[in-house]
Amino acid sequence: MDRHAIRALTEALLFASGEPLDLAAAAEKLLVPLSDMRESAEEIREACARENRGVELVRLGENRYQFVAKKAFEQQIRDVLAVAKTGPLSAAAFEVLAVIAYNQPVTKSFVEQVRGVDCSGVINTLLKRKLIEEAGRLDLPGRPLLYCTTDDFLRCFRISSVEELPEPPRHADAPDAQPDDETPGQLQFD
Amino acid sequence: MDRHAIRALTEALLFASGEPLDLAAAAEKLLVPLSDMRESAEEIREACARENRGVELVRLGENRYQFVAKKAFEQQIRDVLAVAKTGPLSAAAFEVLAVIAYNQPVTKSFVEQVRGVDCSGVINTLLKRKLIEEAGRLDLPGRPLLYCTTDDFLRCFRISSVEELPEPPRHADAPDAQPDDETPGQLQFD
Amino acid sequence: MALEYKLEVFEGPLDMLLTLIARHKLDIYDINITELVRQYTEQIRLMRENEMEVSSEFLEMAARLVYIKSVSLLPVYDEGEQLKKELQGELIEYMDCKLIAGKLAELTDGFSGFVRPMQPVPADWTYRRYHDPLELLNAFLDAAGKQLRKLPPPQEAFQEIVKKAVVSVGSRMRMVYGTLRKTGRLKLMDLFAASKSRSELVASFLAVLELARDGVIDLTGEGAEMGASLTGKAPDENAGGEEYDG
Repeated sequence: MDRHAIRALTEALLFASGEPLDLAAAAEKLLVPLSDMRESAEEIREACARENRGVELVRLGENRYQFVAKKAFEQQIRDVLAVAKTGPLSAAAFEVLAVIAYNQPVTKSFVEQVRGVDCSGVINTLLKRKLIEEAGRLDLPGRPLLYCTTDDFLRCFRISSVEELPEPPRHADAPDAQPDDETPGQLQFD
Repeated sequence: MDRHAIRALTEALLFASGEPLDLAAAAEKLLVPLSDMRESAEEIREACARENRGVELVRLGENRYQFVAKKAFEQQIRDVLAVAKTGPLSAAAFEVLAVIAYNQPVTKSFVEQVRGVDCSGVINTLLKRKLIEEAGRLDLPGRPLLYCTTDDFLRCFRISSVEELPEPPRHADAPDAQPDDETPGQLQFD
Repeated sequence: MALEYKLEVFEGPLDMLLTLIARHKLDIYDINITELVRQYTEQIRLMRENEMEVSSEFLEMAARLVYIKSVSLLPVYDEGEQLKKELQGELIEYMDCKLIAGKLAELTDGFSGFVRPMQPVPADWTYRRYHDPLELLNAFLDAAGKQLRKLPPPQEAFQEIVKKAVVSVGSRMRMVYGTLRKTGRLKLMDLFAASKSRSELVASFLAVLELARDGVIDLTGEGAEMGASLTGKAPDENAGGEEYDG
C-alpha cells in the first residue's frame, strides 16, 4: 500500500470507529506497519488543524486517536441537533475529579477521606457524565470499587494523558514535610 | 462568517450528526445562507474524493448529506472494529452478569441497586454479546425491562442449566434474606 | 454581635476549617487549636441560627477538635501534638485538592466534545470464550457484598485505612455518668478498664475530671483505691462542648 492509501485507510478506520481507535491493534490486524499508520494519523491531525476544517483528531495516549467536532462549533451543533447543554460541573465535582485524576485508581472512601464528606452523589454524577469509570475492586474487606478517569476526561482537557495535567503543589518548604512519600499533605502523582 | 468558517461549520455539523443532515434546516436555524452551506458541502465532497481521503460525503436528495467511510475500506473496517470487541469481559461486566444469573429475571435498576453504580453500558454490552436477553417487562410503574441469561451464557460456563451454578454462601444475618426464600442459592432483594 | 455577611456554603468541615484558618490568619503549620475550636463552634452556631443543615460530618469534626484541644491541655503533649499533626496533614491535603480542582475548573467546563457512535458493522458479537462457573460466583459475591451490608461496615474494616479513632470527651462523660448510675461507686481503675485504646483512656480520664469539676461526681479514696460516685447533681447537657477553656 502506498502512502496515500494508508492515509486514506487510517482516516476511514478512525471515522468508522467513532470511539478512540488503537492504531497498534489496527496495524497488527491489517498487517500494515504501525509507523506508517501513526504518521498518517499525525498528517490527518495537522490537516484538520486548518481553519476551514470542522473536526479535529485528538490523541489519547500513545497510539490512540479519535475524531471530535471542533469545540468552536459546540453551540451551533447543539442548536441544529437539538442537544441540550449539560450543566457545568460543581466545585465538589472538580474536587472529586482532582483526587481521582491524581491518585487513580482510588476508592470512594479514599476520596471521602481527602474531602471529609460523603461523595456518593458526586461520584455517580461523574460516572454518568463518563468522566470517571470503574477500575476493578480493591483487595480489602468489602472489596470496594476503584475508580479512574476516562477518555472523555482527557478530551475535556484536550490532553492525551493525565501526566499532562497541571503539576500538583509541592510542600518541600513546609516545616513538617516528611522526607518520604507518606507525607499526608501531598497529593501523590504517578 | 467567512467562507472558511462556514465550510468548517458545515463539516462539524455533518460529522456530529451521524444521520443524513438537512442543510436547509441547519442554515435556517443558524441564520446562515443556505447557498453558502451547500457550496461548502460541495467543496467538502470534492475534497473527500481525493485518493488520500478515507471518508466521502454522500449527497442524498436536494440538501441532505452524510459522511460515510469509503466503501473500499469496508472489509478492513469490519476486521478492525470486530476484533476490538472480542476481548474477555471486564470485571464490571462479569459482576453484572453474575447478578443477573443469580437473580433472574431482573431489571436494570435492580442490578444498579446491588452494585451501587450505573450499569447501562455494561448491560448493552452483555446484550450485544448474547450472554443476556430481554425477558418481558415487570408489572410496575414504567414497566421496566427484565433480563435473563441465554443459552450462549450456559455454553460459556459449560453448564446445562443455571441451577448448576455454584451456590453462594448463605448469610443468616443478611438483612434482606427472606425466610421463605425458595431457591437456596438465591439472594432476594426488594 | 450582628453579623452582616452572608453565610458561606462549605463543601465540608475541612473546607470550613480552611476558610476559618484563612479568615483569622491562623498558621496552618502550627494551628492555635483553642482559637480554631472557638471559631469553629461559633460558625456551627451561626449555621444553626440561620437554619442551615449541619450534617453529622461537621459535628464529628467539632467533637474531634474539642478532643484535640482537651488532650493538648495535658502535661504530656505527645498525643495532642500527634492529633494536631494529623489534622494539619488532612487540611493541607484538602487545600491541595481545592487548589487543583480550581485549576481544573479553569481548563474545562466538563464537556468533552461531540463524537460519533461507531459505524454499524455487520458482525457476530456472540461471546465465544469459556469461563469457570466459580468466576461467576466470585463476581457475584463481589457485587452482592455491598448490598448485604446495608449497615455501615464494622469499625475493624477501616482500621488499616484510617488509623485514628476520634473519641469525644462529651460522649465519655455521658458513658461515665451512665455507668455510675447503674453501679453506684466504682473504682477509677475499673472505670478505665473498659477503654480499648489510648484515645479512649485519655477521653475517659478527662471526662472524670470534668464531671468532678462540675460537681456531678465525687472522687474519694487514695491511689489505686480511688473511686467515683454520683453526687446527685445532673450533668450539664452541653458538657464536652465549649466548656473546656481550662
